[in-house]
Amino acid sequence: MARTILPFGPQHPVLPEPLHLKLTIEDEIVVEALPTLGYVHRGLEKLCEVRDFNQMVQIVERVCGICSCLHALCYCEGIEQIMGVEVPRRAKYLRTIWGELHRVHSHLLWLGLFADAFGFESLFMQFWRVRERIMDIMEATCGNRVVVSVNVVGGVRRDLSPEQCQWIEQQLIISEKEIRQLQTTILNDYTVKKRCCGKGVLTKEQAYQLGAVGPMLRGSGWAQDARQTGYAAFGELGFEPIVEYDGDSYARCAVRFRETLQSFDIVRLAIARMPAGETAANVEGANEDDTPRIISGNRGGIMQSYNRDKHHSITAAPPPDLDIPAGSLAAKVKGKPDGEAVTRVEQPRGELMYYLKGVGSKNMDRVRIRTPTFANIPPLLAILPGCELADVPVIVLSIDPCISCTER
Amino acid sequence: MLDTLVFVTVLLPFLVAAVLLVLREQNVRKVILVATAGVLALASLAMLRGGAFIMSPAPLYDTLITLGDFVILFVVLFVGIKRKNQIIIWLSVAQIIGLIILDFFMVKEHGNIPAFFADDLSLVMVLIISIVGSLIAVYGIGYMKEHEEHLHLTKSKQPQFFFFIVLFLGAMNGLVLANNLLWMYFFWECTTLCSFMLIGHDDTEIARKNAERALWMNVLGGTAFLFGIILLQKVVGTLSLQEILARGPEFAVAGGAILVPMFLLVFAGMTKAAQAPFQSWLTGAMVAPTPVSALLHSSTMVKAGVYIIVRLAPVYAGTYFSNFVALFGAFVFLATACLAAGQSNGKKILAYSTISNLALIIACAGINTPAAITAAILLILFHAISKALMFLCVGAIEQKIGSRDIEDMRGLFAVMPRTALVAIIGIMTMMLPPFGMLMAKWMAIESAHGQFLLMIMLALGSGVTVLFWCRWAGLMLGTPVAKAKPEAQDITVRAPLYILAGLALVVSFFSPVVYNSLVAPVVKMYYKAAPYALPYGNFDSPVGIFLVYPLFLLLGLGFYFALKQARKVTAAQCSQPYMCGEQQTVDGKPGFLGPLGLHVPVQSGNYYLEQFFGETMLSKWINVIALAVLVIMLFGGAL
Amino acid sequence: MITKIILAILALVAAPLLGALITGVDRRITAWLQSRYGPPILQPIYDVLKLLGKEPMVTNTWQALCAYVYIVGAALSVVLLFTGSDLLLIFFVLTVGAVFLVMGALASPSPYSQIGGQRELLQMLAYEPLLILVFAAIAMVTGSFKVSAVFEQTRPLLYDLPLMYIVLGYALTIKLRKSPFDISASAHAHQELVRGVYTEYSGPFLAMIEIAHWYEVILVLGLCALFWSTSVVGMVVLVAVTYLAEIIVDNVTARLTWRFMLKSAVGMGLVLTLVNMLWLYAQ
Amino acid sequence: MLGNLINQGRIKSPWVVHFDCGSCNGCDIEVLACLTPIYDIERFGILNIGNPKHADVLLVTGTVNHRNKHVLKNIYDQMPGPKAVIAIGACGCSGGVFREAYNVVGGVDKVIPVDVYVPGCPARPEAIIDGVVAALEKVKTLLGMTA
Amino acid sequence: MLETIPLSLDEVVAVAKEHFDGGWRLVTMTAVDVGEAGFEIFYHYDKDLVMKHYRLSIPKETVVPSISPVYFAALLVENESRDQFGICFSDIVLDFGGHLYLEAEVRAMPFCKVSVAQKQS
Amino acid sequence: MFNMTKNVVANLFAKSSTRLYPFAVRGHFEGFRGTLHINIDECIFCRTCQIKCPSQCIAVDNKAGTWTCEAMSCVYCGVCVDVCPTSCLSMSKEHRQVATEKQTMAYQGVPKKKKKEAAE
Repeated sequence: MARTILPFGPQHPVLPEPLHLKLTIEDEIVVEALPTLGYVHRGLEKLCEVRDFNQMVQIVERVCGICSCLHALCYCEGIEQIMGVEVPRRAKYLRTIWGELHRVHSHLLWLGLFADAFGFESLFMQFWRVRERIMDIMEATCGNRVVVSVNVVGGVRRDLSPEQCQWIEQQLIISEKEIRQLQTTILNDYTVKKRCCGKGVLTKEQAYQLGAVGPMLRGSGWAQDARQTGYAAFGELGFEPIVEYDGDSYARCAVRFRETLQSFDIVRLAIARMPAGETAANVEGANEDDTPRIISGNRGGIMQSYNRDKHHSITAAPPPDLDIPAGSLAAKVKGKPDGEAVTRVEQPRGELMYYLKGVGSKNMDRVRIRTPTFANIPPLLAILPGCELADVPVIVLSIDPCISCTER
Repeated sequence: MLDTLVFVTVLLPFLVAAVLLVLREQNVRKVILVATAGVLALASLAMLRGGAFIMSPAPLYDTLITLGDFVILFVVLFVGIKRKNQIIIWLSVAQIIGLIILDFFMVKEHGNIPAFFADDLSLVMVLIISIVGSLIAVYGIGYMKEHEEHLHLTKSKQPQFFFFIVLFLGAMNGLVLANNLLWMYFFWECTTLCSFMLIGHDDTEIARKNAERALWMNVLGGTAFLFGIILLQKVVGTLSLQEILARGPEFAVAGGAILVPMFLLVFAGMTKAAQAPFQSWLTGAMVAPTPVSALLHSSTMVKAGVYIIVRLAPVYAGTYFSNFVALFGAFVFLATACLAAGQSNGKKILAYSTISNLALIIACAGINTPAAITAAILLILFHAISKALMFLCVGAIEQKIGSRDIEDMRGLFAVMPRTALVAIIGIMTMMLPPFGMLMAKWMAIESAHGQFLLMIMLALGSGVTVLFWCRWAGLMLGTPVAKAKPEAQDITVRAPLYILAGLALVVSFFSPVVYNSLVAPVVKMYYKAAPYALPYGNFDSPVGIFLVYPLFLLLGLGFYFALKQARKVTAAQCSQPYMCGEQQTVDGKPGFLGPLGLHVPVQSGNYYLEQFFGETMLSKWINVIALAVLVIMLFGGAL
Repeated sequence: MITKIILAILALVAAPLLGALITGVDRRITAWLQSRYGPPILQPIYDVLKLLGKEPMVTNTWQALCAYVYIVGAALSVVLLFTGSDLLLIFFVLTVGAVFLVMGALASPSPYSQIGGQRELLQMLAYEPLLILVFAAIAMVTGSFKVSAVFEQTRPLLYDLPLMYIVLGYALTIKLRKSPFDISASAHAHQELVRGVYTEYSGPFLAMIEIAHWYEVILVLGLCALFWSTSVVGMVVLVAVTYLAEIIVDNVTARLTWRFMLKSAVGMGLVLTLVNMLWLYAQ
Repeated sequence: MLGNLINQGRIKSPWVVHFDCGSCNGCDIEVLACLTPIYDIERFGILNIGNPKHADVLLVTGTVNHRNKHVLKNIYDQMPGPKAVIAIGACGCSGGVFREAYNVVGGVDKVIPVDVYVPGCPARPEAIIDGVVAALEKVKTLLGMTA
Repeated sequence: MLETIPLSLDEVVAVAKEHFDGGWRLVTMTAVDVGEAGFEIFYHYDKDLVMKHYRLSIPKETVVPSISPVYFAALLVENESRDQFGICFSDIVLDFGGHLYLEAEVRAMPFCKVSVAQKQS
Repeated sequence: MFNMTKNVVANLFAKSSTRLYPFAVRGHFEGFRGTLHINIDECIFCRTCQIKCPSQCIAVDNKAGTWTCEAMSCVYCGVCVDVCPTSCLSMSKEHRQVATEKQTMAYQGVPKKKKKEAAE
């Protein structure tokens, strides 16, 4: 039987990102798939050795431009855990809101790209049109469309005014209506189902054994979502993961579609329950008091000695409340991180894990990022063989690959 | 004069063959072969000039023929016993008994029937056999030399090989010129025997096995032929083909009894033309050296099968039986085209495509209108030229690259540009307008118009045909090298290639002339109507029009212009192929930088659509359906 | 004869321009359907002009040859259509172009172009029988394969062959590579094959292919027009409606796989043809 | 005359190919967003063609690293002239925030000549449109066309 | 503070097998350079959102048995550690040989502290 | 299919959603982090922005009184604006214009003597 060897990527219009797959196909049936990574590898974990731990927030945001907010969130939670910082409640809710908005925009983006992967261009256009509303919300509330830079160690940098909250809710209502119009198409259209159902089936056992995470795992019937661990405000909001049971591309699509709608509800709930906090103006007031919101380790010699005294008790007890100035969105962070922490948050693509290690200097000793796509690549390699070439984009996209996450 | 010509075309090859069998000197053999080829070609042309004729040789020959019949049958029986093949034994015994009955009890007045008779159909066949066949025989000289070098034979088997090849040419000429069906039967069995011996020529395990299969299937056909003529003798009372044809219309009206012998003869033709369910012998025969495949198994011997079917078409015209022949042909056309699409072995593709085209000819015979018969005759002619060309190309390629798999012919243009070009010309003449094959196919499809079932199968079949030809032609071009060095080749190999390629183009160009002088008379003779008018040399009928010369002119001009443009491209404008940005050429082999930093040379494969065109799966169904159609045909005929 | 020559020249010159405009309108309407503003109507012409000005780049010289033969085949088939020639002949001449397009694609070692070529062959395998069947059905009604015979009809073919018109539409979707059958090459390149059969053609050679595509659009629409041969208004309306439907279908379907295409094209085509023929016999 | 028409075509029909050269996806997604209804760069005749052999403009996002630098060069080499390169985002322009990382070579201009720099992190779709327009202006001056 | 369970070199595969059979998911592995003392490799397992962390301390240039035959998913992270720290794993299912991410021109083992010192100097 | 048909036909008759940038520019949102500006007269050359900048694209020379920023490396995080003690840094709402050459923002100011220690 004649075989064709196809270099799939790194420059390929279906993959917005450089990933190279050496596909061996027979009559368009994939018999072997071998990946090459490293086209996006920058080595940014290493940058923790030359940037201080506050600057690393901006660096880890740029691990991935789609879910930047959640990277920063995960990192900050880790540092806060090491340093024993209690984040203001309102900041937790704000983190939740922005995190979920990121999930919405990421899922809409994915739904569009997925539609494009099976050649449904107009559906791609429609999803991305809706997505622009979410991008507008980001831009209006965070100051940037994609990399929002709102998280800092100890809290958040921006606040939402009541008017903004109202406006967000309006936008969400419109968006939700528009998305629901597309629901029948993406979930029930004959041609779409023809292209998704039964493609790239990952069984329940496989999903667990191969370490799948996120919608990949939930699409195979496991109700596991890192949001259940209650990071940010999820502990107070209550959360039920969305599960589908077929394990194919369609199931993963359905999970993401339903999660999008679920995230709308979470955002609404979070806005409704958000504890009253002070406006951003007050925070700036804090600035005038010469108590900068971010206290980095990069201060004078006194600070350092102070920190050296304190670092034993970092994880011992909940920190005293007085670290949080009333009405502030960010806790004062004093000292330098010393200790280890593992934190997890649920990115749009799945569970994101950070391992952080500080040794009491302004630079972190080790930042280890395990991104969801990194975990989802082994399952991808397992489900690719046996599919048709035309289904390769569908299956590759069904894990929602984020190569820049994977390689960092 | 006529005597001489018939002698030259029929008997001379037998004599030359005998000489070749004992001759062991290479160069003398070469001279004799080339001379024989020349004489044959000239004789056939002279015969064409002479036109239709009837001839009875001395009665002595009748006796010789009868003797020859028995000799062949006993040889077959001997083979059957030696190989312990029950089928062959029983079939040859049946034939011996049948022949005894026929020869000694039924046919009393030997010699009353003219032995030879020729009309334009026969003459077209003689032309094909004598010109195309001779070219192949010449090609055989260079081919066999290299072939035996490959096999490292201690003792050359060429005398035996050329004995059968040249013998076959005579037998084939005799077959198409025969009027007495007993004579035809003798030549028929002759070709069977030649085919058997030549398939088994290399004497490998598989060759012996396939030769045996070919033998039993053809002996089955021979048996059908014999009993066909026995019945014919019984029903009609004569074995003169000419008389049967002349009285054709009255049989057609009468129907009934005549159709059973007709069925048997047509059945014999189908086995010879390797129609389903007997296609396996022809694909098996591809183990033989390529000149054999070209000569016996594509351009001439298998044509004997369709010749008899087309020949008898006027007899069964307008019957229920004829419709079934058409249906059968169309079905096999589609089915074997699909089988061809599923192959990567070049010779197997050619084999299946041969069967497919023969089936199309049979379908035309079954449609049985003047236009259809025109199509059939033109198909026989053009197919013989183009297919012989293709076979010879594959043979030459195989000797150079050591494979007959079309996957290995990727980028052949870089290795052997001349042969590759000739092969591409061959493929183009097989499938594109304005060349003869396609024109004939156009006639076939238009003549089928109104019979929708036929139409559907022809439509699907021609789609599949384009699929497998086109990808073959395309992949030979796939080379990054801008200019390639021409390959060295023996003149006896190259000349036939060039002459055949030239013939394919020129004869296509003169297709209106061919039609006017060769086809129209015979069609008019039997069907009392000419299907096409030829305004400005274009084929015109109420049903459709085929613009031969405008197409030649415009497409030719376009091609010339394209060629001129292509010549402008310089080597500097050549870039590496698109490989998603990872392209990398190592040692002149394009490829890409793959995982682990390794260079991966390009590798592409055609689609063989195992799912749709898988040989084992499909063959089973095809055989069942074909057999069913045959059975219905028989009972339809019996009714 | 003179009229035929004039028609031929008209076909040669006007057809690609009209085809370009139709392609431009197609892109504009597609944009509207997707709630976009869309490119100028003349965009296809700009594209081709630009491509003509690009540096020629090939992987081997065969591609240049094949691109030009492709356009010759396409142009010639339009000329034949306009001069009222034989339908099957038009089809076969069209095949010449298509075959050379594929050969050019196969002439490059790039796997994308190779697979594109293979897929294009499969597309041909799907639409060719359908077209022949449509032509056969037309011949059933008119008694001849000649285009001129269609124009001698007193009532539109659509009355007799409504289902065959659907079959024709099916075949044309495949021929024009519109979604859901943009399998061998996609107009917008977000496809697993990049540009499939076009991948290795570039610059002026791609321009030739684009122009050939314009000819094909006209040919295709001309074939549709045959179904309402009795009045010019009828033709225009039929063609416009058909093309609009084609664009909408293009926008509301996902790309399907070639396996599905083969099965459905042959299956659908045969069933519709048989039903239509039975109906014709019943009449 | 034909030359003028062709130049007209060059201005009206810049087909782009996008190569993600180690970007964080932010800019990539913004490039894709340009295609969508809100921005619709097809208004300018721009098609995201995906194949360097058909493209006139190369949009590069992201930092160049040691593995993808030859890919970038390969893609650039495969574009038939005349062609332009637009570096998008801080990373594409200079290496951005990752300049000091061990596997980063730097901006796109370390490997291929860049015609237009589009700053931003990530660059807004509007900025990308500006970038293409600027590239076209540059082409216009090169062709000696008056605006 | 991160609660970790110490692990010795010869237990690595057995522990992995035990967790695999027990329905645990391998979250990832983390390698950390602890200077003179060598490397620490963490094995993070997860079951129903409960995590277990195993800490394997090894001197430099120890060959660690790969758990990729048990957990296929470990292949990427083991190759990554090979790239970044030069930790050799025996019997990786698919061994990229230190070139998962890195080209030859990048200095080997960028994450090791020694190499940092070299780079800065 | 039919659902999508409804959708696309509705689009056909509705106004297109395209913003005709650059012919029609939509207003910017409040608080968008666009181009970085410095009021060099207010700058005390304390180097806080240089130290805090995650991208390290700002270079301040307190002796010569220069403030330079590699505009092409700026990641628009706004940290420098937040930390600037004199609020001389600001971000306008327009995105930075594209350029055909790499740009560096370089400002010459008068170094303020008394704040010099603070910067260190």
